Amino acid sequence: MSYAVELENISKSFGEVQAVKNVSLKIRKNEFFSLLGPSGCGKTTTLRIIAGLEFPDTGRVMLNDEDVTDLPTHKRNIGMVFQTLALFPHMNVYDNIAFGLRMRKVPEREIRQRVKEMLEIVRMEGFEKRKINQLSGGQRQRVALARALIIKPAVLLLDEPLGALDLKIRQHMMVELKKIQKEVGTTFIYVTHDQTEAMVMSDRMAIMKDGVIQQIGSPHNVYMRPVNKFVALFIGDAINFIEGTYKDKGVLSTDLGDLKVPELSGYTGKSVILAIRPEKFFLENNIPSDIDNVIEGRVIFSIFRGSFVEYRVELDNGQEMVIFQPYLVAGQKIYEDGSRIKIGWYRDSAVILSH
Amino acid sequence: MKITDLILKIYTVFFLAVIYLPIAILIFFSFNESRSKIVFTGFTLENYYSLISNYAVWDSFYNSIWTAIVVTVVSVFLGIMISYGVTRYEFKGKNMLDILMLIPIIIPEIVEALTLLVFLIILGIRLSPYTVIIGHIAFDISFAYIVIKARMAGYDPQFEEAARTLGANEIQTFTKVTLPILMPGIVSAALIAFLQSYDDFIKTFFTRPPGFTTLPVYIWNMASRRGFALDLNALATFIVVISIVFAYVRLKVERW
Amino acid sequence: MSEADVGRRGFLKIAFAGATALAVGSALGYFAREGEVSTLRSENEALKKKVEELSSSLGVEVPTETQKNLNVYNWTWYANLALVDQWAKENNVNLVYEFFEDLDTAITTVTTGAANYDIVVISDNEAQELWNEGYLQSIDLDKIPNFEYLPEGFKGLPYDPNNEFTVVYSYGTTGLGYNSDACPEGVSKWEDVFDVDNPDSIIRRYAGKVTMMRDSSETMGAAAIYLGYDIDTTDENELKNIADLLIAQKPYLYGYVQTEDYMDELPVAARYCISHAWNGDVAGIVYASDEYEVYIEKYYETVKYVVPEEGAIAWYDNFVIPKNAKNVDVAHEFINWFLQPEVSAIHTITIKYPYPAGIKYVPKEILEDPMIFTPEELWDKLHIGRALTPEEKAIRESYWNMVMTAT
Amino acid sequence: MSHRREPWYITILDRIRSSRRIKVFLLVFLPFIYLIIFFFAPFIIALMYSLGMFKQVVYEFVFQPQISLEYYYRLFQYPGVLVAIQRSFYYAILTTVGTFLLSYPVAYYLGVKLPDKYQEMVVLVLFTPFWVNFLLRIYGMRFIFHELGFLNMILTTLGIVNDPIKILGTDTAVILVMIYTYVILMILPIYGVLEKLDKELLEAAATLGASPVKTFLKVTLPLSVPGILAGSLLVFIPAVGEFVIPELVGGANTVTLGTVIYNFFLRVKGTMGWGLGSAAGLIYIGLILVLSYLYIRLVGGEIRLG
Repeated sequence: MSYAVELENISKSFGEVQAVKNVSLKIRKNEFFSLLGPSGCGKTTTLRIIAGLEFPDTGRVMLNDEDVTDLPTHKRNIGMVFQTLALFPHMNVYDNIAFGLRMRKVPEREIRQRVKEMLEIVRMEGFEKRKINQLSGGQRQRVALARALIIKPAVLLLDEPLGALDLKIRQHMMVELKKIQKEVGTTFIYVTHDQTEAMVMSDRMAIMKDGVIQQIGSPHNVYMRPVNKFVALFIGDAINFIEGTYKDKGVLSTDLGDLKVPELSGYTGKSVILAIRPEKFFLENNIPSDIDNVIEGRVIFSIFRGSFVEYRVELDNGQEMVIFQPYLVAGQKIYEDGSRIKIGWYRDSAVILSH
Repeated sequence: MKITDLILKIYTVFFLAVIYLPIAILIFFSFNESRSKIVFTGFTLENYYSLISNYAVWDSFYNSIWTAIVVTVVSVFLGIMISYGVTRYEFKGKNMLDILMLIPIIIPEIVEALTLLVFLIILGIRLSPYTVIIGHIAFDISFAYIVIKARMAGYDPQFEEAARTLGANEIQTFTKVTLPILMPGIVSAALIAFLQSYDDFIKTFFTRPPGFTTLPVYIWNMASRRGFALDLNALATFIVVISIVFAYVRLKVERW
Repeated sequence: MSEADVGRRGFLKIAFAGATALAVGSALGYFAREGEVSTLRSENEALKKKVEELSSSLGVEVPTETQKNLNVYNWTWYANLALVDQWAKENNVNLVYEFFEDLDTAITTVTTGAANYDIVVISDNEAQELWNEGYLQSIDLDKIPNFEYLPEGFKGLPYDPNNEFTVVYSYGTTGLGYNSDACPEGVSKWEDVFDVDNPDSIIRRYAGKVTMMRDSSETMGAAAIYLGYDIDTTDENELKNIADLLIAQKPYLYGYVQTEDYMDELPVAARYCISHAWNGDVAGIVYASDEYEVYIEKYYETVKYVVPEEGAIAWYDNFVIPKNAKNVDVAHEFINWFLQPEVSAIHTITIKYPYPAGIKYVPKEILEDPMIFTPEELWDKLHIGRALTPEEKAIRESYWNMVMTAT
Repeated sequence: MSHRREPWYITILDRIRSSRRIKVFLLVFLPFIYLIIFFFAPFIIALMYSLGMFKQVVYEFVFQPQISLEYYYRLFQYPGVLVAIQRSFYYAILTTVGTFLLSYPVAYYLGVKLPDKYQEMVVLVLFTPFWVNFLLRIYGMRFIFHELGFLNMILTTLGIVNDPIKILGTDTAVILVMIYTYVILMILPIYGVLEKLDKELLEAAATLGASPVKTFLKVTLPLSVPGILAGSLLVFIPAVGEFVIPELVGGANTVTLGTVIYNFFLRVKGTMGWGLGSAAGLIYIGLILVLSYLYIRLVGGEIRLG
């Protein structure tokens, strides 16, 4: 199978700082791929290496099976949407979008046609003559997207383009981006520190930390099966950890007693962490009969969040757990502060992480 | 508070009046019938006619303009290069360079002019209009550098990266994106450089060849000859008018 | 044109419309010989008109031969530029005529070689020094047939006995000019401007209203004469006294000013009224000379010139051709033209410095004005500078620096 | 995608592009060489000259491998040189203080009090005279200060003085003309700072109970210090080197360092002038550099021009 982008053992340092460490990555064609991580994790550098705006110290960059490691940006067929959008302030919407085509010496007649089509795709018809500073944030976003897409890039790189937008517009734009990506079918590589954006839009994503890729997978996969504590914490709203020692046959010995956990080989006798997402718990009366683990705790406080109720529960060993309970019907019972409740979960809802 | 505001206002108006006084007097006497610049005897436009037919004035005016244009183009060009390099790249000695670039501004012109003259003479370089231009550029690069660098500091390098991802090569990126965006700073720098050169007397005076007069040198020569001609006052009026146009253009450009 | 017409009017009154120049000049000069001179200002206009008519009928034809270049470096207000420009136009010479305001600047400019001039007008001993140091080239008198018009007294002067490198330009004295309205008692001796210890002296009573020259040899020379030394003394004690005297005088001066400054100021005498000055400059003021018109009657009678009783410096200015001159032939042509008696005479009449080649055409009033033509009897107390060696100059320079920097 | 065919210069550019070092060299050091040749080299030559390393022989300057401090030694034998240096600084300090005192109220009024809609026009009005050739302006000033000029005419007409007062040729004339010439360089940066000053700060001070005078002293003035410092530098440095103004409106007793240097170079007939001039010039540069260094240490290196 051929890939849109392949990175092989890419490393890049800026002076003392090693921004990217031996990164290898294969991004499929027509995929919406996200690079996710906290600021300074090397995701933007990786993106810029794909764009040719930075050159790797070691390693190889392949675009559509072609080695472009030493090729300058303008000769790689890529599009990019920048964090600041970088719309040219001295040009109007039309000229901004037409820029890439003009650089490619496309006849003006064809440019007019393609800009028109592009404006339809991003739903910005009639804005051709507007100055950039006369546009709203969302409109600029669309123009930037149109400008990058019109050159039919092999891959579109997006560097936190939604960062500057209000929450509402951002949520709207996320869906919009996803739609446009499906419509044009271009490979998108999307850099963000916001896990929601990555979760909403990505087909697959890579989580980076300190220049190293921690995990690559679909949002579902990464959410459900984080490979380490960092990924587990970074993805999702919250997560609970319970420390213990792995005994044989899927049993974890903790100071809460033995807990049933997924059966794994090679962990016997090792000290590990059990990670459980807050929504995986059942409380009191709702605990099914075939549940694997049940423990007790005391409700510290509860927060009504609309679609669910968030509880903070103190376990007997003093550890605090976060539990989300779906709020399904009006009048559903909300456990009072200070009341003791039972908490249960299935062994497969939890993930074993090594230290 | 009101009374202090009023005093301030009156003072400011007075200040402006004083600032304008010497020029007003030049203009006033440009209409003087007699050759005196101290006693006004009657109104005439004679001085304007004689200004128009004064070949030497226009010749030196022309020299001032063309040298200033050459100086402006070269020093702004070099200024752009240096400020671009300094804002874009990290390199050893950058801070040192930044300070060295200030030196031409802080060195007194007379010292600069005379050392340049000694230098040219020692190298056996014959004085020519080009030696004048060389001297002006050495001074103006620094001004261009400072003004353009200030503009570049507020300029987002992502514009250039965006252009490159869209397929523009280095030259296209520079001409189609960098330059147009930096234009207000460049225009400002160019105006400053132009005026520095156009108004320069000391350096021109020392590095010019015989027979090459710019306007300030002409004014100096004329004034040191007997009978300071009142065409020069007429010329002052002319320059005031041009200056107002210039100042206006500059203001418009700054608000760009 | 009717030469006789003008002649019969019986006066010499050369009014200049800049365009007339040579042809007219020589014609008018011709009549000066026999014409008796009167100075009726009202007739000026009529004559001027006549001259303009003549010139327009002649027309100015610009020769088609290739353009020649000439760079002249001369004192300000020392030649009739209208006439010089006309010469350049008629001979298709691209003339660059630059001024200097003091001799020291001129010499520095000439010796650096950064700017090259084809003709420089420079004083006697300075010319000799430049020649000795190798900055001048010799002048070919064969190319200057008009040299013969110079009176014998102006050929082979002591500083250049064979006229190898100089041709006399003009001559005169350096004395004191003053305005008798502003300074009724007048000045007559160097003592008046140097005796700063005496509170009743002119300089003390007119403190801040006296100027000296910027020229080192003139100002140091004046002080030397006052102190009774040789004007070119290189004796360190004497020089020290000279410097001390000048420094003591400095607080009472308006300043060291240029020719143009005192020429503007003396008639008005608002800023100052007594100036160390050259005779011809003061004459220029007195006659309110103008390059375009001829005035033979005095205009500012109150401006006076005296050669101080103690004596004064006399000087000869000369054409010289620097070694790095490029247009040597044209330079010779220019000198030759200037020595044409009529041309020299017109210069004398308009500028009010004596240009010896034209003496015979100069009207009596001018010729007999002691301000312009230095009278014979004065020569006894006049001193002419001698050429100094570089070492001697260095000694004097050091004391002059002391004066210039003193405050 | 395939490689597009590019013209040769692009290929060269690509090679340049891949090396930061080449880029820096081309962009920064190549143009900087111009300054090295035509600005810094002359100073080296002047330095060599002042150390007696050149000898003049008929239009030629012959290098002689020697170093002597004779010119420096001689320079300080002239007591006048030190006085001239002092006087230059005296003029420059008075000019700086004068421009500051005279222009601060104007800058304050324009920057703080004047409604925004007038700003553009007033700035235009304020700056226009300074676009007129400075020599002409100085001649204009000369006409004003002349004994028969405008100022004395007014003074005598009003009966304030009986005889015209003497201004030209004195320190007063030099300082006044210098203030007139340089005042704009002081207004510019102060106005720049005051105009950008957040007016809410002043209101905040008022709500905190500060009187207008207190507000000015405790808020406005301290905040305009960067502008004042920049303006002072812009005025002070050229003022120390001023040569034309003392020459045109000064007299025998207004000799400044600029005049001394000029005299050494051009008004001295002899052999030492240039050496002395170079030495004086270098001492001068040394003083200025030390002062600028102190200034940069003080302000942090930013010189703002308007």
